[in-house]
Amino acid sequence: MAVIATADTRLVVQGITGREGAFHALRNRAYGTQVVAGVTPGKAGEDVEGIPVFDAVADAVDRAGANTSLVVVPPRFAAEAILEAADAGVEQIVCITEGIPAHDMLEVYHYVRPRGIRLLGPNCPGALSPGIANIGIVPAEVFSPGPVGLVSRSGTLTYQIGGELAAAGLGNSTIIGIGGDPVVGTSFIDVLDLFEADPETEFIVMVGEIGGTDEEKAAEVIAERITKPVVAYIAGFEAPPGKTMGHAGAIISGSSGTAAGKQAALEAKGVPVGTNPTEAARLVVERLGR
Amino acid sequence: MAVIATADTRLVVQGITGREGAFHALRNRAYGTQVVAGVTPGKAGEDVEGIPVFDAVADAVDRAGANTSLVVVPPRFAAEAILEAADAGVEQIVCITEGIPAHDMLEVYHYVRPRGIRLLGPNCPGALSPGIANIGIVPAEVFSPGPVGLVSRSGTLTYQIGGELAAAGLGNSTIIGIGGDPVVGTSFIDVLDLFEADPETEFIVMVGEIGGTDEEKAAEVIAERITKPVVAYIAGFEAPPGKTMGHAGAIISGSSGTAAGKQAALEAKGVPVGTNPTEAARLVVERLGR
Amino acid sequence: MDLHEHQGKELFAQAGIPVAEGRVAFTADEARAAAEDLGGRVVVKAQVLTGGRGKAGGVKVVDGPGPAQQAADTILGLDIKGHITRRLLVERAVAIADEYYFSITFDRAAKMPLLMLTTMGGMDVEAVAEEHPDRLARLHVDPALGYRGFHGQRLMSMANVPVGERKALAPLLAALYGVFADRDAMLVEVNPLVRLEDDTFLAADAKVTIDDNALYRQPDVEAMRDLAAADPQEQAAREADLAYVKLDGDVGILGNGAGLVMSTVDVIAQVGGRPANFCDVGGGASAEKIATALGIVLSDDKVQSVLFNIFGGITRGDEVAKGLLGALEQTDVRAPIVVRLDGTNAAEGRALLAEAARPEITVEETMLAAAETAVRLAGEVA
Amino acid sequence: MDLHEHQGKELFAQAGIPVAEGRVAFTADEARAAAEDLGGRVVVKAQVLTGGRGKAGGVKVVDGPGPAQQAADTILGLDIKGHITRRLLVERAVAIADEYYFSITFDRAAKMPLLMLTTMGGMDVEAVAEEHPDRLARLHVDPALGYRGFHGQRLMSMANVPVGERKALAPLLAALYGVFADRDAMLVEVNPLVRLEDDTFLAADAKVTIDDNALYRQPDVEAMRDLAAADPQEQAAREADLAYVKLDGDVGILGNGAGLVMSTVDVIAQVGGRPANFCDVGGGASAEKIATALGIVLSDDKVQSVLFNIFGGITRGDEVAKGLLGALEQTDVRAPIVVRLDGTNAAEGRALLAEAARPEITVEETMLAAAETAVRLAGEVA
Repeated sequence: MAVIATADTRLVVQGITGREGAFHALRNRAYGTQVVAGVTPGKAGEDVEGIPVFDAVADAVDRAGANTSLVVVPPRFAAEAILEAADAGVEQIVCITEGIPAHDMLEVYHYVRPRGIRLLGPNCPGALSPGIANIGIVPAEVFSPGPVGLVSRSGTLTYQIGGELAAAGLGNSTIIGIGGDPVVGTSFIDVLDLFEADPETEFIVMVGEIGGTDEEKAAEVIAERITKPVVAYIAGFEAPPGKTMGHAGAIISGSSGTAAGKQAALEAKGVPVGTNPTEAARLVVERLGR
Repeated sequence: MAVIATADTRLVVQGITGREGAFHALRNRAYGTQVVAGVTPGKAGEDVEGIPVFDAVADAVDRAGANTSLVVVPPRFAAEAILEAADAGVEQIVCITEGIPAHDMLEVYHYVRPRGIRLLGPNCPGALSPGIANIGIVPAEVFSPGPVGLVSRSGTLTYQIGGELAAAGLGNSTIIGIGGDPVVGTSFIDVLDLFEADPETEFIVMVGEIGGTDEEKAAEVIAERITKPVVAYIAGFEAPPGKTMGHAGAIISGSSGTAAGKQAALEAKGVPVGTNPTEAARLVVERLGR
Repeated sequence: MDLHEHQGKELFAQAGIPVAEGRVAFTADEARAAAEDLGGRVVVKAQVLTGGRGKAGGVKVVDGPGPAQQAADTILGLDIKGHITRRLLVERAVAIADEYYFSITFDRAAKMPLLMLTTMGGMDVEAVAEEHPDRLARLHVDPALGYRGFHGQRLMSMANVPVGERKALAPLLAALYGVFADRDAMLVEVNPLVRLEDDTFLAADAKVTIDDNALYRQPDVEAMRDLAAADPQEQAAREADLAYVKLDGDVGILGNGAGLVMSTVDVIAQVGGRPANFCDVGGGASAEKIATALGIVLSDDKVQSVLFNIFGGITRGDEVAKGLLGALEQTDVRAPIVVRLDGTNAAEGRALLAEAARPEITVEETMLAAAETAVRLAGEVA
Repeated sequence: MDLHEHQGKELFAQAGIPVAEGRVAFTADEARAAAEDLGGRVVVKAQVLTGGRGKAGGVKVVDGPGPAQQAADTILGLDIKGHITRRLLVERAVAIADEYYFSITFDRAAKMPLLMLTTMGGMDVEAVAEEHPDRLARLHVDPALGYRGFHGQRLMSMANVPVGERKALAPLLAALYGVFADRDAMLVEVNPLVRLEDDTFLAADAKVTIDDNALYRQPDVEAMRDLAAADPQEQAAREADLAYVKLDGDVGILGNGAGLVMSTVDVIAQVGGRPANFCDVGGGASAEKIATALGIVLSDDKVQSVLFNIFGGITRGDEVAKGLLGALEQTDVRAPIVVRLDGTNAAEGRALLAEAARPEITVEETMLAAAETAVRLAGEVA
């Protein structure tokens, strides 16, 4: 059944008449995803190689039955595009856009979250369930169906790890990039819970990186309620220390946020951590015994 | 068990050092309600006849275990008081205040509703479960425990009908005033669902009035999913037609909103409607066969 | 509080919404001067707080000061649905290409502002809603989002506004929503919203209603109140923060809470009486406020008896009794008063009344009995 | 983007937050003139984009123009944690009664702004957090609510601000939050926030960081950028919308996406190499952007080999190859380039590279192999 990107996903692409929007809409459709509509204000009635274009997301919902939106619009307009999709009643929103102002995302997050609307991203590659549906920009040709659920904060690292697993003969149930921005709609914990409930997923790989405390919180949840085996990879062991943000940043983050700190937090809960993609893939292969 | 006002209700009174706030806090406590705290900024450390006063609702939650707030503050400050209570994590908020600007309440409604926080009012008398707890300004001495759940848009009409039922020997499970303002937090439908699920409630009386479409919507829901008998009373058959609000008001309300229209909608769904409080009480007595 | 067209347009202009240049005139001479000032073709429009002035002859397009004065002479004093025309708006006429309709209503059923837009404006929009419902676009704005660009895009798309016009119209819709939100409006209606021949848009009319509860933070709007248009008793009631409505009968009604007052009006009618007026003292009224309310109810000459119906929650029976007795001591009350007192501190209130033993006062136990007595007493006088 | 104290205070002053009167000075003469202008006792403060200037001797309180000039002479050129002091703020000294600390941080873990307040300001606040955690009040603001009066009341209550001072302090806290929200700040920190002897409050310092992604709508902040304080390569990268960081080794790193670039840095170190810098071209980079990025990476003299690590999603392999080949044709590339290309249109990209057959380019199949080759090539040169 997979998660997020499923056979029931009916995608509307916001910004479909843009270069990137058209490219990924068509690529996703070619992969087999139901791409039912696109939106560009003022272009209702047009189509992109047969995909109907509407003026508003609500029309895509009402007239084309869209239930998931893929936002591929420039950063200045992306937050409003997400809010439009949320207001129009789609269940899931995937936002690819990088560089959205952080305060815009605060507003978006606290709008969608209490209303139970799933937001993946922004600044994320979306979700791919190999052989089923691709809602995003993950280069699907690298991946094949299999038992490993993969979740990552980084787009390109997602592909990298997925590629390493594929080289080892391991496929994926769903590959999910949650995005690398300070405020993203879906956390590691949210995806861990989805994978835990997904019968297709037998094994979970979590790809984190320095900054924030999401990996540390995920470690707690894995110990508490995730019964499927998890392997992690963390990037940024050699990253230079970031610039300080006055005293306040140091007070609130304390010692958490470093790659070593995250590795320690995960290993303390029994989650093996690879320190480069190849090592992480090797750990998965060892655990799965294949 | 009753609803909203229960033995588990732990009340904080916002505006407790005001004249009305102190009066009703003490009256509710005297009735047996757990009044655990009051809030007035800058007066932390004081007390109102033994009820501790805090600077903020969050303190009343953290330190006195408050789970329900009674807002008795002037209209200019009431919306913010409700938001403070919601932010502080109380589960239920009862707002007595009349005259809150409608736009303030739009904001409040769309904050509390998606977050699952119950708001009763504003411009409402609160909730009384006779013999259990009184959270509001309902004159409790008029009412006694019994099987009739009573819900009303009007405070004084609530008392009137309750008094008529009492005169007929009928007591109440819970008496709930939802408030008469254009935007109130809890609808007839919300309360009908609560009464339907409440084992203490055997019979429901709904007291409506002209304006809006809440009674019409309630009629639909009663037909759909309320199995307990319902009697309604509507006020305003002789009310002069209101001033028109441009064309827009007429377009959006259509013919609904009149007392006769509401009566017809309810009777069409098998709900008997009294046209004055005495007649409504008589209908209840007939149906209950006591 | 309803605003006159010229007042609504003042709010529009402050928010950057284009309106025609105009002057307010209270006399025909002022209208002439305004027309002179503006030059060329002008429109003379009755400023009344009701609709339908066009059909009633309250709007005239004229050329120059003389005809403007004549038109003003005809329109001033005109009775439009019971409203006497006492002021005019003289505006420069504009070159209209198209007439649209746009409104923002406080939709209490949905608990959201409702936007409505149609390109079939100018005419009777209720008829458009009836006959061409697909041409009247409706869209709610979630207050947690506020108005966003996409609302306008969607609404214009639904209303089939030509794509080429949308860029010019969108900022007007946004600015009108700004007036609605920033000014605590319950209604902002523009009919017609006109497209000029140069493809810009302009608000050619303005119906704006402001939330009375928010006037404390809209002092410039409060200052616009047209005292001449208000009933003096309603004016006195508003100043005392009381809700008062005048009717046609002979029983004055005083109560606490809109619901109970409405119910009392119903019951008076059901027992064969006719209410002269009703006054809602609201919750928690003081003795002083009760006395003021009684004075306002009695200032209506048609009142032959007064029904005092109080079921107190936040309102306390002892305060009500004190207010009533205080009023009786200060003024000569010309009509009998029937009192029904229940709820918070009702026993204390009834005790005070019994102690005072004023002959003007009859105390009844139930609302129905009180209504019957009040109607009987009014009949005895008449 | 970090702001200098005087720039932060400019934003504060615009928002109505009291700050001491002051002048910016780039020379000792300007500092003298500023002191003359202000009169009386002044404070001369180094303006550097780092903390700890007090301990480093970057702040001096002096009487009159002469001593101000001397102080400026001492402070200008001072190296404070690697930042050379090139500008000063000369401020009128104020009569301090108490030093508080207040900050608003963009707390990414909670996804809410975090307010922090303590009456133990002025000193090392991290130490207060360690040693007296109960004295450092912390409160999150739900962005769906924004800052409300109750936030300030609660925070002042938690921090035990005397009740008598709260009325004066509350509007400052609100206004500082206004700066945070309206200016797209990631941090607003005031230490000390001083209570003056007349019981008013004043922001005596300002640490403000603005979200780079929002600078397009904060053009006056963007104009404040201190170009002298920035590395020229970082400056060039920012102008080309590239993320670039300088390190100490000899392998230049180019990649798409922060995660992959970070991982590449890790892997270079793990195979025994040392990165000279890294540049993230982000998602969907064009051929032109790729060429610009390569130029920036190579402009660092220490670079002996370049590792080009691309796993494309939105970035297309053919664009990357075109950019790389274009750069090679236009400029003389002095270091060998190792390319690893995977993902979207990677096959097309690899075909383009194979066709061009440039001797400077080595193509590797895996990230690990590419890292090993890049490190080996850098070693051969050195």
